[in-house]
Amino acid sequence: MRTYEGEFTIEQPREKIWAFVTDPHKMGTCIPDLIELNVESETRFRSLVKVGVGPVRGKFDLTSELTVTEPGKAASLSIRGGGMGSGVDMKAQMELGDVDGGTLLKWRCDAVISGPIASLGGRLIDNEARKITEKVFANLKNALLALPDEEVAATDKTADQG
Amino acid sequence: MVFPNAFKYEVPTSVDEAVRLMTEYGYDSKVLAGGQSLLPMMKLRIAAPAVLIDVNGIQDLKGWREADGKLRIGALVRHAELEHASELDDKYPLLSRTARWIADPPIRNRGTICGSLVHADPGSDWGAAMIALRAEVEVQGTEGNRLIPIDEFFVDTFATSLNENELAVAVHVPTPGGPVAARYMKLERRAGDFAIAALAVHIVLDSEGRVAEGGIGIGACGPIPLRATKAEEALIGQPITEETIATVSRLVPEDADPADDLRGSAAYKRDLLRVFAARALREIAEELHGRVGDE
Amino acid sequence: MALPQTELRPMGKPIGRKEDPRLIRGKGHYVDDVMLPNMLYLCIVRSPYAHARIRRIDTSAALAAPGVKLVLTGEDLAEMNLAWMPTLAGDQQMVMATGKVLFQYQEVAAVVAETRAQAEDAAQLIEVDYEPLPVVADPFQALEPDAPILREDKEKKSNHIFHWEAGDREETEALFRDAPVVVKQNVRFPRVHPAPLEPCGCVSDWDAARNKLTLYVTSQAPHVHRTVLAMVSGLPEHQIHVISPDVGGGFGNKVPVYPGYVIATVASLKLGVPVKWIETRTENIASTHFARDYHMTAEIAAREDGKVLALRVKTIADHGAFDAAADPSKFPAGLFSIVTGSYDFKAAFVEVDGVYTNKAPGGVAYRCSFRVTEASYLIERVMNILAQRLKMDPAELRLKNFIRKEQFPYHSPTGWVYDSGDYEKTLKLALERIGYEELRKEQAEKRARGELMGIGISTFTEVVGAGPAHQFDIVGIKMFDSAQIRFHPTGKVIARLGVRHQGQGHETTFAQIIAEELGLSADDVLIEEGDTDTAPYGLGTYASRSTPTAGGAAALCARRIREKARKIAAHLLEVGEDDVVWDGVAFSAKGLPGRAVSMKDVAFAAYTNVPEGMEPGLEATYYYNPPNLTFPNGAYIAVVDIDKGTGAVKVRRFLAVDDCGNVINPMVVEGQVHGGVTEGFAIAFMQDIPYDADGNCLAPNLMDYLVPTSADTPHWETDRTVTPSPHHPIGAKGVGESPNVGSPAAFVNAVVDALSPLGVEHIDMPIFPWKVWNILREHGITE
Amino acid sequence: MNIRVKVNGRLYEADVEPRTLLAYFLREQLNLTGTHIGCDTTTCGACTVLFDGKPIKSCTVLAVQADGHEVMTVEGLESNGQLHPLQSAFWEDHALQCGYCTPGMLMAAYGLLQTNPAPTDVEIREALSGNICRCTGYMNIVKAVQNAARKMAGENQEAIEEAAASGTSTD
Repeated sequence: MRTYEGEFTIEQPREKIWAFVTDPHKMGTCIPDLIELNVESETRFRSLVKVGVGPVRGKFDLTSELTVTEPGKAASLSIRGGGMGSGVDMKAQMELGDVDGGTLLKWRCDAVISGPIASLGGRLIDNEARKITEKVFANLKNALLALPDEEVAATDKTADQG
Repeated sequence: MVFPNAFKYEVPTSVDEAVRLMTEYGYDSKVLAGGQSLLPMMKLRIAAPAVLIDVNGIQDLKGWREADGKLRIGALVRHAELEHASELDDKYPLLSRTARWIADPPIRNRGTICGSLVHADPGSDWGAAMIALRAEVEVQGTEGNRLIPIDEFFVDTFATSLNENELAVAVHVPTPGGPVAARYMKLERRAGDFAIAALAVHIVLDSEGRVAEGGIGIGACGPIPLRATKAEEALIGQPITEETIATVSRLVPEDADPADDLRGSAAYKRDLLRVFAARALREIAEELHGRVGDE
Repeated sequence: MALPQTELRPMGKPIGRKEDPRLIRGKGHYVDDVMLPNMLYLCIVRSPYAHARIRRIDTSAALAAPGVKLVLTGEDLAEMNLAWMPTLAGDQQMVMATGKVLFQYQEVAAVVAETRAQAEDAAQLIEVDYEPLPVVADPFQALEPDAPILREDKEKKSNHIFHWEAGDREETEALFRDAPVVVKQNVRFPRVHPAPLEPCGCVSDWDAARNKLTLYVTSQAPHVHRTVLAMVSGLPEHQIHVISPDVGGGFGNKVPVYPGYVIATVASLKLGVPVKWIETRTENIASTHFARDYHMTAEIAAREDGKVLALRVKTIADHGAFDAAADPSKFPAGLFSIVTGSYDFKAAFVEVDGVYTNKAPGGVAYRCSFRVTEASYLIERVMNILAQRLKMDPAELRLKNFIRKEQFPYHSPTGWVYDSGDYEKTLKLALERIGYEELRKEQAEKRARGELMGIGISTFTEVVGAGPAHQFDIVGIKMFDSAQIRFHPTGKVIARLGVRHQGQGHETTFAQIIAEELGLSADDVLIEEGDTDTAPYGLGTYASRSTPTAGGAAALCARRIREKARKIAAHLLEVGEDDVVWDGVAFSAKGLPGRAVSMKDVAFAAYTNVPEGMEPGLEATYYYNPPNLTFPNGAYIAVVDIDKGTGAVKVRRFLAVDDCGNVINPMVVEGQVHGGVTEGFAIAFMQDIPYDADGNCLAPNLMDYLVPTSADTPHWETDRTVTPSPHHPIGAKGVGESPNVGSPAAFVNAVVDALSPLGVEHIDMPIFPWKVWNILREHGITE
Repeated sequence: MNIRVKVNGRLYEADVEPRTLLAYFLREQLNLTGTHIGCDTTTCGACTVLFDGKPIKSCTVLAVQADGHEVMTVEGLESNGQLHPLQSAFWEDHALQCGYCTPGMLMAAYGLLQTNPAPTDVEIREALSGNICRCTGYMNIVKAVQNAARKMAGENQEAIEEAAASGTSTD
């Protein structure tokens, strides 16, 4: 098992971030090199992903399941699937916290890669798995940063109304 | 798996045609030169390009020539050709010294220098050597040719700064302007294996016996082949004395970025680089001066 | 053509091999060379997970793919009651997974298609939905009370497979209590793989019209394979014809029956055409059987003068997902109890516990008689540690403790009866030939200069040639072996044996034995093995057993023929049977010089002119049940230099002095020693199959499972002593495995010897440069 | 795709799928099964053949790439029913056991002796380092290559002497 982790702060309210990360339509698009996204339910999405490290090229078919651990605060995303005769199992945990001027998102991902890719790519798989995971959260961060303020307002409003 | 996936096979006879095909097929295609890295990956089906563009029939990519202060090595020059090109040993000793360490003789008869560079395996022997030589990779795309300095060529593991439709057509190695010596140092787990760590050292002396050009390339100790920048700075302009050797060899590992793996710990690999640097410089000094300088 | 072997009395001569002319022309006939009309190809889908439940397998896309004729899963086999098969160790093993997978690369589904490429294409289209389960990759973790239970098919609620012990616990404990010196060491013998150059494979050909299954298979034991196949498939044994054609090396890897053979056979039975399955190298290393993986702890109790008293050994044996060890039924830990080696211990007590883990099943005896390598390595390692503690020369310690020549037959404290040996003579020859004293002087000088040089000795004793049938059986079949010899009328011979060589040169050496016994030349004798329809039943070639068992059978079978020949000779010579003298090449009449008939004359007469009342023809079959095992031994010495900068070890010299009893063909014996020492060298310095905590096999191919090349391999020196086996018909003992058994300890002892001034007593194999560097670094030694 | 390839001096025309590896083409389409396959990572060298005179691993070249080229396999070593000196040396010196690596080993050694007729032991070991043997420990292989080199030098010498005797130029 490989563990990767990181954190970043977004100048947005926690509720809004929470709404984003628990929305399969939105979270799904943060997966890098996405070919196809199929949202199967409010907590479940299936994605076809292009995997490419130089000549190593193939597709991974991944099913992701979102679980809320603590509403508004902590959720986990389990990603399972595979391709090229190999298996991928990841459990990403996200925790939101209020900080000055925004929200701190801490993430930690335990990844298990099984099969020929793990066996053959001993020299590089760790680097790649880390990069892909980091890219998911970099994409998430960028997507959150790019959230339009109107929507913030709208979301806030919706929240207020509720 | 022992059979590659089915693919479309294209055999261009000119660079232009190859570039056109690469443009047409884009991401789905891979260029096949020596094939000694690509085909094994295809056999295991961890690489599965839809189109193979076999450039082996392009005459322009064969052979080497010296011109304009450079040795231009065509993209189809095989490792074994440089290994046995004794006529190049005087001016470009690092070429045969590196070539003989690559994989094994049958693979060297087929694999190419440029193919190896473009494959961009961090353990690539040529990567470290070309860094030491301050080579440039000549690439051709639809917009024409450009030269990519080797330091800008490697981007990441298996990734180069080539555009998707650019073909590496040659590698250029500067012709040295003085007495030259070089060493390629490598430790393997088994003959023909990728390096545990490798170091390429290329030295050109000035008229006073000081290092005019000093290139040190590090292999298998990072996501890409690396340059020992600090060590080079400490080397250039100096005579090769015990003191220089001590300083330079101590600095070499500072630019390395190795990882712990089955081949050994990062600390071990760093120390190997230090040992290699000292051994290489000592041998070079003995070759150029008959002994290590005592200044 | 070159190298005709026409000389008579060929025993002991270095004659050229009879199998070579076809092999050097590329005209060998290996399993993958079998090309039959309408043949289809099988590709196996394997699990990427080491432990996972299978929720669903979708084969629809694969079935629709071009060229696909059949797709099989574990469920399909379960319907036929073939999802599981027995292992040679009495366990059962999944042919294809049902319910869950237990190791990475386990067989999950199979595709049969018109071409190999199509089968591989379709295999990629099979979708398996796995639910990963917690992985147990470490045998100690497997024994923890809270460890997940891997084998749900077993009644037992733990991952423990067996406990086995030998020797006398109480006497051993008593000796340890009072011993002035005790040394103890944990030693791991890494997980290695025989990796013969030809991977395993088969062509299974069911002919419905003839009601016969022909299985061409990479088999070291074709008769056993046929019996197991009959038991598994329910096909009557006489309708199964197993042919083991040329075999490209085995080293134990080709003893077991693998799932691929069964799947190919099921496919052929279903489709009515031949089906070929050839495993890839990755499949070979990652799924067919590994060897060793023993975690051992040894203690020696000794007197201060170095005389050993008792040995105590505890071992955890990692068998992977299924106990598929190729061990005789009564010996779950093989012949590991040979661990007292060449030394006269008063008492010993040995325990072994087998454990299941989520790793590939095994383990086979890799160029070894059932765990003898682990035992030899262990004792040779700890004897060296004892010498080091007592500051004694390791040669001197050995000489002090050897079983003496006059003690044979020697009853070992763990129950073996050693047949013969002269350990002192063998070691002394080795010491003299290597120049031991000079080397020690050189080492002292080098140490003074800070250089690292080491000398390692291993004086091992093996136990091979299983076996006496009352003690040894495999799946109930007694371990004897057989030969059948038939004279043709013109005096030429065909001999068929129940063993199956894989490079050992039986076509030559058994021809030499038979020719020697019958007064012929080796060229007069054709040896045929590997065909169950023609050869007499035998247990196969492994465990260095061919010469001790089939070699004995060949000699005794020839003697049986000679007895009949004597009667015919008497008839031809017109003398009484008692007046016939056999001089090794001809029969002559006693006291009548010049009156002689050759075996050729006798053979002709057997078909044309037999005495009245005698059955015509000249042939015999002999099933040889050896009275005891044989005990080859040797003294090996390695000399190494260590590069302080890199930690790399260079083997400067290596001498192997072997005593394998009488030698049939010294050239072949020397070749066996060269090859075996090279494998020992690889094990000492390069080989391991590591798994990560997720159960990923990290060395599943020849890029990471390191096999030495010509450029890595040192120069080997050989010599020998000859102490014939007193009970073997030709006094031979077998040699194929000695160099692999005896050499790892010599290499490791040499490296440890080089580092001993630093207080180093042990380094686990494989000794990669980084391990040595770590030690040097710890002690502040650097270049 | 149609290819024309000369194998052991004989021209073959064949239709091959582009993904067919040369080793499989030789074995399964031309029935030249002397070329063996022992791994899937271009490591073992059992499939070594000469490609335009140089040893290569035929499991890592596409059959279509042989179009217009010359290939020599172990089956091409013998000429006029006479074993090549390398073959007879391997036999004499017990340089093979199971025989599986032997064809590749012979071709790699052949390639070496073409360019280096009198190699040292170290040069032989280096030249054969892409060919794995699991049986012999290489000792007798090195010995056999030396033996063959001597035989071939002797043959050349004989040829020179014969030519000299018959008055023709050997230039």
